Amino acid sequence: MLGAIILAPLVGAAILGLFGKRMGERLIGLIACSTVAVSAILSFYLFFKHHAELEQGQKFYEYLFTWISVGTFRADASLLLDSLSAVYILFITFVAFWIHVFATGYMRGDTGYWRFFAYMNFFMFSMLTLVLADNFLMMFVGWEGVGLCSYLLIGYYFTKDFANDAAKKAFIVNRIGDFGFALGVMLLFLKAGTIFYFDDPDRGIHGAFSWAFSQAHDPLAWSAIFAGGMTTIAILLFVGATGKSAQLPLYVWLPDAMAGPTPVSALIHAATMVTAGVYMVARASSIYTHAPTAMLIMAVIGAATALFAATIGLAQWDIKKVLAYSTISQLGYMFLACGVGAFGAGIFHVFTHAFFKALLFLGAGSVIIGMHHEQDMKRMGGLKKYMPVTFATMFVGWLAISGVPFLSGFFSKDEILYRSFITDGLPEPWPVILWGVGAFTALITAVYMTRLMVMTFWGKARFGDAHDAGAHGGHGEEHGHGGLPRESPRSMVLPLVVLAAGAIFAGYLGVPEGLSGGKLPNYFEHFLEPSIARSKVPSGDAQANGSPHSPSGETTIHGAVVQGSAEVEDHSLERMLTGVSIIIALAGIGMGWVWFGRKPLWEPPSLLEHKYYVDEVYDATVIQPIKVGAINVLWKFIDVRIIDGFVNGAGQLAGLVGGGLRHLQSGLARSYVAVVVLGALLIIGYFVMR
Amino acid sequence: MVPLSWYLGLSALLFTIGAVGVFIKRNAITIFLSIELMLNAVNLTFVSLSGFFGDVGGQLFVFIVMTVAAAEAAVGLAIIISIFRNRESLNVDEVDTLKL
Amino acid sequence: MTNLLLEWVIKTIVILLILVTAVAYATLMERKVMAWIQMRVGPNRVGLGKFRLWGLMQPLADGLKMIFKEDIVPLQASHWLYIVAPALSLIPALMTFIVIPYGSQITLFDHTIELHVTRLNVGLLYVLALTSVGVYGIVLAGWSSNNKYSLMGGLRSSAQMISYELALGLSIVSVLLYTGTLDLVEIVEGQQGFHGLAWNIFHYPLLILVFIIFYIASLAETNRTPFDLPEADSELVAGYHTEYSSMKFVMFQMAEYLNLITASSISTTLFFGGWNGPFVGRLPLLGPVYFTVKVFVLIFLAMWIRYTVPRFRYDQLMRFGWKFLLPAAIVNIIISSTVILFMR
Amino acid sequence: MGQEKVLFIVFAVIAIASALNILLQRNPLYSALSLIGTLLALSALYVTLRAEFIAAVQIVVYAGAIMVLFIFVIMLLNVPKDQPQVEKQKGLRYLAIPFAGLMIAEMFYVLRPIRLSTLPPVPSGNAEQAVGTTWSIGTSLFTDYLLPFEVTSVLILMAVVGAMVLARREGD
Repeated sequence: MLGAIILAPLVGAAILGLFGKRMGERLIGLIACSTVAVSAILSFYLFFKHHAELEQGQKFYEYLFTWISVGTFRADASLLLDSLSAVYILFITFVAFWIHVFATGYMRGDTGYWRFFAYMNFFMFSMLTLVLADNFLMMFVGWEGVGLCSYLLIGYYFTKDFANDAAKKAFIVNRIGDFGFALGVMLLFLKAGTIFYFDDPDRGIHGAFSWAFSQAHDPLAWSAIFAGGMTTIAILLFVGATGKSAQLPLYVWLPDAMAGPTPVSALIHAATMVTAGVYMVARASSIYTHAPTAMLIMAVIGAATALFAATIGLAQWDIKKVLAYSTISQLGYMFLACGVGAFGAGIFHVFTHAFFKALLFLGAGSVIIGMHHEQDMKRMGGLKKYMPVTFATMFVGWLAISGVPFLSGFFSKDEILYRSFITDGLPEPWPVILWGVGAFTALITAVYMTRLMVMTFWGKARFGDAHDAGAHGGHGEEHGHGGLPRESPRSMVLPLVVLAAGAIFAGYLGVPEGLSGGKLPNYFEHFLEPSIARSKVPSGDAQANGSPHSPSGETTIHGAVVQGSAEVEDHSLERMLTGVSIIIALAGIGMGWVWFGRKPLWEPPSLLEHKYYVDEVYDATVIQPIKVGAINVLWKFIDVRIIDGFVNGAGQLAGLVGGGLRHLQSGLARSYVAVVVLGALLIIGYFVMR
Repeated sequence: MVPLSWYLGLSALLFTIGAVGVFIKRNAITIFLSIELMLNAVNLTFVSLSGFFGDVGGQLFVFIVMTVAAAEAAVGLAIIISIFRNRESLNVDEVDTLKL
Repeated sequence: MTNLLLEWVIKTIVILLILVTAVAYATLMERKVMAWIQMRVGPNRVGLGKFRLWGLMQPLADGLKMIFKEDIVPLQASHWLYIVAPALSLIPALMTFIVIPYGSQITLFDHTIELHVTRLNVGLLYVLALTSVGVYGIVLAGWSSNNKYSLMGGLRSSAQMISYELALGLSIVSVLLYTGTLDLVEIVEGQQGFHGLAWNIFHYPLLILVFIIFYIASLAETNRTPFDLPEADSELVAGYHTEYSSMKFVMFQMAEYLNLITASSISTTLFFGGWNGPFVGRLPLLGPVYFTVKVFVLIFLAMWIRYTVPRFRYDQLMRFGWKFLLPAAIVNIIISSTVILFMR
Repeated sequence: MGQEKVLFIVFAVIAIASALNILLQRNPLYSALSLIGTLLALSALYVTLRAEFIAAVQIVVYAGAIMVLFIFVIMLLNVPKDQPQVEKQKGLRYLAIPFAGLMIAEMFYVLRPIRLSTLPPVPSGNAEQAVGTTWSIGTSLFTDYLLPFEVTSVLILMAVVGAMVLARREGD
């Protein structure tokens, strides 16, 4: 069954890749959507059939074949379904299905229709492999597969230079992260002797996580990073996550990745692939909980990324770029959650974010199509009356991401902020700092999202006026005459509505107990508990009993004890912080509304508009030195002198030897016979004389 | 009865004659014939050992050698024909450029 | 031991004499059949003194004539091969007969005599081996004459024989599948029952197809019209025996008719019950009679075909052999083995 | 001297004489005919070794098919006699003698200790199934040696295709 889930999209990809060129658009769309639908239906079926067992922590394996077995190293092609991967495949296949549906409309008339859907299906295969793998090497296969698909789809418009450049940038930056990931897996194997996640007695497999549990906690110290132990593994894996999930300092590829078609941005660069890093960190939570240094670094980087990207997002004019920075920022929140030990909250945010960010991207795609391929917000405005459904659904997404109460984003973001405030895994004063950064970021988030909405849907219509956009004048003339904006076709609107519903209601699966007073069970986190390691107090062994900092029983994510004490806990702190969050969100929206409602074309500080000049800094500090070194050292010295010298020398040597040996190869059959006979005689003679 | 060693000795002689033929003849067809002679000498060894040891395997081997010889003759003669077409000669000492 | 040897010698000599006589009268028969088919009378003059005897003495006269002809060896011919070639073509044709049974057994002077010279457990393979060796006479005759027509005849002959030998051998395989033995004596004995009429061709009706393939292939093997390209007189003068005269020519002619007789005998043995016929169990002497009659019926069939069907063109001949006869034989094997599989 | 030994010597002499004749003849056709002589003599020797099937197949396949093919090609090419006789390595001709001597010496040295002189008795009662009969060869061929048999058929197929490709003229 699990095999069928990952294979269905692969079959679709194979069919489309091999025969798609001769198919019609309807058939291609049908195949692409139906294979993903198969995966989705199977995922839901498995989930509802087994959710009780999954909640108990049972794991379902599906062994396909032994992939590599060398010495003690073993890697199986085998799949694992536990509560974590179950959650992932549910929302991946669900969101992906609707994005596929959306794409059938969005890509209409494109010459590479079949190619697009072949890549998309292959992406689904890779992503599901990543999620369902039961060892790190299989995960790495999926990891690289999604990277490949990302590359292919970013560079989908391969006739355009900027798309190719963006694709290459994404690939190369990801390569840095992947290298870290691979090193981490190798080190893990070296230390643990296995790359499987869990024990599986049926196959006689020892899991890396049970090894991790048997180890002592690393100390919270810089030296631990370089000690080659658990912390080093965790840091290396986190390097991989920063690449894939676009965290500082490797986030630079994601904004450029918007060069791909919008459904790609929605599926790969918002909802699924970029959250693979969070998935991996949550999956390896047993390792992270033993490496507090890595947790601290992860939390700080997450928070920093969130703030950093949010501020850049304030100053972008391209509607997709705004969303891209927003994605980076939200990913930062997720890592912040993981870093403070709230893995469940992080995954919950992944889950809700998948809905509202996919919704926002698809809405943006709908706007772009409606505007006849215009992405610049300067040339939008007043679209509300032209695209009512798009507006309505994006409105939902806007409120959800801004943290307006009772929408999905509110619950998950609030949970993260609360957890970072009360975390006991980090030394003082980090929890407060992290909470502060997170809260401030929430404010900025609300502001820039309001800016986006205001510039796009409210105010004066700025399209059709070619002289308005200054530098983009020529651009406007090309596209500006396509007539008035109009609402998108039904195949695009329907996914928007479905995802909007998701953005509203997804949050109710995981309402924090503090808010509901325990009336509503936090179903989501209970479900995830068995798959995620418990965050541990670094100083003591009082793992099971709450923590001194926490007024709440939910300070740690672990199960039984928390439940036992939860009922008597006081939720006042949590409720107070929630109130602060609500105020922040409403304040952000209000600020944005007032400011940008009045001056929608307000020029932001150039530092922000140029993204803190990070690309320029990277160019100067990393790329130029590499280029200079490559040209002067690698090319002109090593390649020309040494390697070519070796190659040419080898060639000349071979020429010399051949010149000598040529006389043996006379072409005269009889001399060959003479040699053969001589050899035979010698061999027989050897055996005779022996 | 005829001792086994007589058969094997005859086989050895025939094989040597075949080998000498490959050595000293220059006509490609004659060389080919000498090779066939060597194959037959080996066949004789197989058949005689098969007979004396009462094991049918040797004769099966001969059977297969014959089919291989047939295949070899087909390909070999085709090569000889195409060489002759190109060079008007069957002298192996003239065909030494390692190409047609 | 000596008794047995004596028996062999006597049987061999008798067979040889009978065969030579049969060949002689086969030529006469050929001329008569040809004449009748062409609405003529044919040779009817040569008799004993005043008795014409429907020209029965014609073969004798022909033989005498040929013996007294001048024996020519071309100057540029490869002398030794030129002389050996006719013998090479005659001897295998004669040798075939030692394995063909022409009767069950008769008692003569208190001595039971098996009516076949010898029995081999690979009898049929022996026949095939001799058939395939028989081509050398023709090929070498063609080559040694140092005459382009002869050479062409020899080349055509060797190609034709290799091609049709495959169909011949493969069609026999179907028969072997039914009989389960290579021994000709056993094959004939297997066809005894039902008053001597349990012939293979009645017993296994599928063998009719096999027989047709076999007969066509053996006509080609014996270089009979419509497969007489090696001696096609309109193209190659007289083919491989253009240069031959006198007794050497006679030997080629004899070999040709002997091959025809052999092919007919094998057909009889394999398909038509050999010496079997009604009452042969009670009266063993009937065996050779039945056998002879059957053989001559088949020979008549060959002559009938010869004077009815035009000659193939060379490429048609090859195409027919490789693209029709051979596949047909293979299909037959498949069908036969399937049938046998279900019969058991 | 027993009957078998006489037979052996007769056929052995024929075989060796024919084999030597292959080398002595200048015309490949005569060489080919000599080889046929060797083949026939060997076939007779096979019969003395109770390998009737192989003996018959030897004639059918070797003498009847392979050698006919050789002769066909020799006649088809019909190489003119006045060809220049280029010989690029004259030394080989003289090297052949010591090599041959050494080879024979070695082989007879190996054969020296072999003492076996009687064929195993034919199992009474089932002479049909003794080693060397069609039955025994067919049975082994289609049971124990089925794979080699099938592989051989593939080999022949390849040879047929190869021969076709090699021998056809350009543009045929």
